[in-house]
Amino acid sequence: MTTSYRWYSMASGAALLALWSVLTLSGLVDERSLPSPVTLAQTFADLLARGYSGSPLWSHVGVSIFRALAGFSLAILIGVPLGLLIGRHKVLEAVFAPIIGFFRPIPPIAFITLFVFYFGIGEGPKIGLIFMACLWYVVLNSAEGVRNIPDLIIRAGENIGLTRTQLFFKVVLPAALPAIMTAIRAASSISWTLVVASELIGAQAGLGFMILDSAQYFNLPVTYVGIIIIGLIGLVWELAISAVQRRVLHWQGK
Amino acid sequence: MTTSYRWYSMASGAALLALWSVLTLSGLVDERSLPSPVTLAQTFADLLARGYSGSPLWSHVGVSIFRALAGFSLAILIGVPLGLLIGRHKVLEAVFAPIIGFFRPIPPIAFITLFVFYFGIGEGPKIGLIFMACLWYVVLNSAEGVRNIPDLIIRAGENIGLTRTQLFFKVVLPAALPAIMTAIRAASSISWTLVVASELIGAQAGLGFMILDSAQYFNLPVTYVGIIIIGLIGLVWELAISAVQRRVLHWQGK
Amino acid sequence: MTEVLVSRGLEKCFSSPGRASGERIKAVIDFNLVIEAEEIICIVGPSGCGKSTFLDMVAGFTEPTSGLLEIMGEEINRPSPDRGVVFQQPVLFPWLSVYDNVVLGPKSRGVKPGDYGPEADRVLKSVGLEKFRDHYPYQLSGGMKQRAQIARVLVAGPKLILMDEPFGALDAQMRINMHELLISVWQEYKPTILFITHDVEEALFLADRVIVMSQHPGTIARIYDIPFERPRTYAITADPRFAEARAEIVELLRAKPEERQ
Amino acid sequence: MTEVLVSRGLEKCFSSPGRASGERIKAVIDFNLVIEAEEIICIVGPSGCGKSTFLDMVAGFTEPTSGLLEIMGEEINRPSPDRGVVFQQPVLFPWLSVYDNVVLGPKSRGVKPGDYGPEADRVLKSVGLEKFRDHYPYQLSGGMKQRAQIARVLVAGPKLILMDEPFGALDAQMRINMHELLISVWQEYKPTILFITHDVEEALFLADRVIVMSQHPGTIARIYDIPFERPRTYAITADPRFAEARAEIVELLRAKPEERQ
Amino acid sequence: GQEAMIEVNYGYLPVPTMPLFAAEAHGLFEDFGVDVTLIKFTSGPAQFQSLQAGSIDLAQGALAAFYMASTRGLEAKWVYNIGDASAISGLVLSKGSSLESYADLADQSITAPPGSILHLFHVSQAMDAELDFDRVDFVPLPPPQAVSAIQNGNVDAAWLWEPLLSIAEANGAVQVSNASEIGLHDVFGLAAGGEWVESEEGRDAVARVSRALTAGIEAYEQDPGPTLAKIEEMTGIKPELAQSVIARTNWATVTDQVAESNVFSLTGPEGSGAIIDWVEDRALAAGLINATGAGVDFLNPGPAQMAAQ
Ligand SMILES: Nc1ncnc2c1ncn2[C@@H]1O[C@H](COP(=O)(O)OP(=O)(O)OP(=O)(O)O)[C@@H](O)[C@H]1O
Ligand SMILES: Nc1ncnc2c1ncn2[C@@H]1O[C@H](COP(=O)(O)OP(=O)(O)OP(=O)(O)O)[C@@H](O)[C@H]1O
Ligand SMILES: O=C([O-])O
Ligand SMILES: [Mg+2]
Ligand SMILES: [Mg+2]
Repeated sequence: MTTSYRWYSMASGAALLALWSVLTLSGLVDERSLPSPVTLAQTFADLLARGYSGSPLWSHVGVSIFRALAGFSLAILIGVPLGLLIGRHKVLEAVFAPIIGFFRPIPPIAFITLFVFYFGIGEGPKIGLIFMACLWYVVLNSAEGVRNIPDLIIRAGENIGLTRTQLFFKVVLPAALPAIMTAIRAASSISWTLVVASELIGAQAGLGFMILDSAQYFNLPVTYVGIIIIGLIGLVWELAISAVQRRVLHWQGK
Repeated sequence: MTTSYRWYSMASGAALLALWSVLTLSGLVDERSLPSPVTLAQTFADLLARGYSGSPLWSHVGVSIFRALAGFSLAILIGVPLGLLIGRHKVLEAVFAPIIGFFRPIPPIAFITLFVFYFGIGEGPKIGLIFMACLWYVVLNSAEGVRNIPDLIIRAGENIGLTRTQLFFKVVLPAALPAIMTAIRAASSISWTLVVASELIGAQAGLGFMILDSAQYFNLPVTYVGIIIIGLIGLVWELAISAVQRRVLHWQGK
Repeated sequence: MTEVLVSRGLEKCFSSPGRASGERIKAVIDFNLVIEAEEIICIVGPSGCGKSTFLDMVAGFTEPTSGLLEIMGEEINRPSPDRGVVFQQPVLFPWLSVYDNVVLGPKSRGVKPGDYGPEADRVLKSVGLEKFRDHYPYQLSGGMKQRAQIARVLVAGPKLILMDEPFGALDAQMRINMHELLISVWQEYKPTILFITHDVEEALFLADRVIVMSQHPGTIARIYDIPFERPRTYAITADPRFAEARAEIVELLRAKPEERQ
Repeated sequence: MTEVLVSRGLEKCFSSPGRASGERIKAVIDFNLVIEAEEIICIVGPSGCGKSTFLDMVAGFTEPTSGLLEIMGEEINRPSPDRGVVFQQPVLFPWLSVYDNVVLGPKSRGVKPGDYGPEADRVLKSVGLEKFRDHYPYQLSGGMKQRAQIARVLVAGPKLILMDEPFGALDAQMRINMHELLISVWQEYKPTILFITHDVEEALFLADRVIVMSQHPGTIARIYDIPFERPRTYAITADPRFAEARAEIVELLRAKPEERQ
Repeated sequence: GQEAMIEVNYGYLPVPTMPLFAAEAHGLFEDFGVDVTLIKFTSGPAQFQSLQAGSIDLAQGALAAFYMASTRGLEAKWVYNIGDASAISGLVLSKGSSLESYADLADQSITAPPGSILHLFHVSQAMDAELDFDRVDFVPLPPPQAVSAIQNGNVDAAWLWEPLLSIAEANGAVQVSNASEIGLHDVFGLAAGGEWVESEEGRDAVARVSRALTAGIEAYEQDPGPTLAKIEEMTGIKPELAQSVIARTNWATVTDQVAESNVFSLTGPEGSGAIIDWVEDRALAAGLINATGAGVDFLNPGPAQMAAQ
């Protein structure tokens, strides 16, 4: 956006903030229904100083990020190689098709109760849920990435005399990288989306826990602060992955 | 996939089914931990005959589909025009940027408790949750679709003498249609994913309710049957939208 | 003869995004040209010399910075089917059949089906697409798409047809076919044509006059009158005068490799 | 003279997916050709006549259905840098710099940096890319990409260079520059070249012999010896013998419009 | 009989609440002039927000849970005691646990639904064992997750009610005590939206519901079949288990609510007011609530008095 349009954004953002402040601070809207910006700031300060439910704020943030990262990383570690294999070998693709075809359309949240039943309420099922939600994206996009590599670029690799192994590591892998990065980006966003859901599984800490728990006690300001923190981290996370993507794929130009 | 590879898929599908049957029917795995295919078939027959929690099975299916469709349709109805506007007018884009930028990165599930607080447990918050999850996709993709329309095709429209209104309806809209259909497709899949989450909001019927409720008292067969039905509907839904997309966009060729 | 297009002292500047905001690039300066009715004018010139910039002003897509630009004595200030454009890329509306692409213009301008229908059939026949009227663009070859564009332009009975490297993306043989087609269309409709190309041979084969543009500044360097009689056949390419003109223009145009990178 | 490539009774069939499974398309039949060292052979022919099919067999990308195909007396059975290919599309590895694109082959074959390094510098200089060795493909123009492909092929010291419409996607002026480049590379390295093109003029300018292929069946229709001395300059295009050969081949090639759709 | 039907949204838990399901099975709600819609929840606290938002008019749960919530802003009044579930509310240990008393629970993990009576039982027992509750790792979980947590060894001990108690035992957990043995009251009943119950319609509605529930007890005694079938339909609990749970629970009638000396009394000195004092005392000491609540003002005996007439 050019600078001139930025002003419109700032104006509309400021207008919303002003409306919210006026409504809540004037008492037109009951503070118990909608906390004012001031209350949220105080709540945030309080959470920083005293934590929530016995844990400091940073540990709620940390544990949520840990869960998302763990599920996400596992999905990448397992999903990318699996996807590359499936994309290169039609037999493997056919063998895995029924499994992926069956599990992929099921919303991950549907598995929450089963995960609790089988694995209890530890970190395992939480990370497992996030892992599972990311996995199919990563597998399918990596496979698609390999499948979409132009024949010509493979031929170019053969033509300069690469062996099969060299062809895989020096041509197939880098050529599939843009698709893999797209998968990683989608998975990173899914993993953060699923963090709240995963904390429906008997969590004792985490931002998802914080907003679910505080709402139970009508502690609306904490719920709001929690949601805002989740949103901000989601945004930063996205920007970070985009930056990584741009850097890794610098050779794509803009 | 060509016919020859189909055999591999069928073989791997059959092998999984056989493994599952042998494990459960032989008693190697306790029926209470993993219901056998036979138990699931019986459970399904029973659900068909007697329903679940006082409602017939079709009404659980119907209410879930209704919620997904309602949230999804609302998101299309509001999101597509909004997206088209934003994509065409940089000022509007700038005005909406802070709102979208703030809400989009927040996982919809994070709003569950607030929705319950403000709107209770009726259909409103459930549909609202699904709507909200779909909306950003639809708005952003439609806007992107309009923005990516090649200048040349707009020029071609101007060149044959179209008025501004004609240009919008006869060129801009159809040219953005592929992007809009992509958004619709993504939103349809999101809406079904969110149905289970929405039924965390005090639902008394629906497939999500069924699997959440049955798991409470460890009625695993019902949970499994519910998950399978959700998966199958998700699959059929996807195929249907793809078919619609192919038909509407037949002019894209294959 | 009627003066279809008159350009006098025409100039077009762009503010360059990279540089200091005050600085501007002069893409076209001091462009003086009169195109007579039924003429085919070809413009050749190095990449970036301002050919498209000129054509876009004639089409009404962009406004001149200064100077006079008139079509049939009227100032040009917006796009119009009077000045139908054939783009290099096959810019058809992919969601419309060939026929609907051709009639969208007249239909939207309120022409009656009884009028535009027969006219569309006629132009489709002229460009050899009568059997493909119900095909969609994705079902056409590159050459057929360009013919459909030509039909879309012809159906409006334009005062001037603008073609910006219309056959540049086609292979050599397809290009030969398109040249013959264009010659036959011209025989039938006698339109006035402004044609931009990189291909000197193409220009020589088609044009009554070839305008060679220079770069820095982007303006007319020379105008060649091409003496061959119409209707022309490919035999003229073997004429020594053809080869001579060709060699001369190529020499004039040849850029040093460094400049072309 | 050394016989670099020998093709005798070469035939290639494809099973056509559309038709009954038994039925097969004969893409190339009875293809007899001997290419001598340092020759530049150009193949022209209508689209779909089997030019690429032949080249792909020579490259080792596909196997002949029957017949003999030998490089320096050895049967061809897989791709090798001995038969370096310059593709029409700029098939560079986009994640590697120009230099790394050029050296990937020798490096992977275990050639020592001390050997491939200077050689890569030499070929990059020959194609005029010495200043662009650290650029990535997206930063290059179309012509520069093709030059990089040529460098990648040259660095392996190939027995035969295969070029499938390498300049087909470039504009006319860029093409002229590339022709001059190719001529100068030939002067320096004297490689044997098999060159496919649609552009008759290009073929006449570059080739020692022009092979004209016919379609249905896809085989050699005629072979022209091109008498011009090397090193050639663009002046020969003004030679009447050039125009004559050109007209003759174009006439031979001209497809009826219906066949071209 | 002659007055118009009143619509009531009634939040319930999937436990064998005999009077409720008997009234539903025998059509008693209609007989008494209320059109009841039953809405299922997983725990008492799960209903707080719905009650607050007005999605439900009546919420069924433990007196203690709703009282504690009222000190945190829940605008509700306690209007009816359905029964005392102390005999079916117990402490279980995960399989193989060697714990014997609360004194051993230091540094161990225990679970209960947060803010529930079961939570308070843990607190109370710890206080009685002179164990600092801060030294216990308290894991708040909704009841079904608590069972899985016990089963998978994520926690060492849990307070559970039937039927989860039986399910946990079937899966290897060990029950060590139940609330009635220790003399703890797990009184459960109905909370109503504060404003609604002050209105004439609300008071009438609750009175009618109260009568129907009382009539349900009689209907069950005459013929348990329809009630047990209804329980299975609405909660998934098998009739045998439901029957045994019902037999171990103390059920209250309308008259009990207004009797002077009855544990279920909304007015008398030994009734609900005394339980509330006990709750407030323990909950405050343990930091479960951080303000004194409305005390006996939380009780609204109006509808019950009306029903008893
Ligand atoms: N919208 C624009 N903004 C800024 N500069 C522009 C713009 N359009 C064209 N230019 C510049 O004006 C000059 C002429 O461009 P133009 O496209 O007319 O060249 P051309 O002769 O058509 O080239 P080609 O043969 O490559 O099509 C170039 O230097 C170009 O960079
Ligand atoms: N893999 C394949 N399977 C089936 N048919 C093929 C295959 N490759 C080529 N053909 C067919 O073989 C014939 C020759 O094709 P080829 O690509 O060699 O033509 P060409 O002369 O290179 O054409 P162009 O000038 O368009 O590049 C065509 O009819 C083509 O359809
Ligand atoms: O009502 C309770 O869940 O304590
Ligand atoms: Mg141009
Ligand atoms: Mg080819």
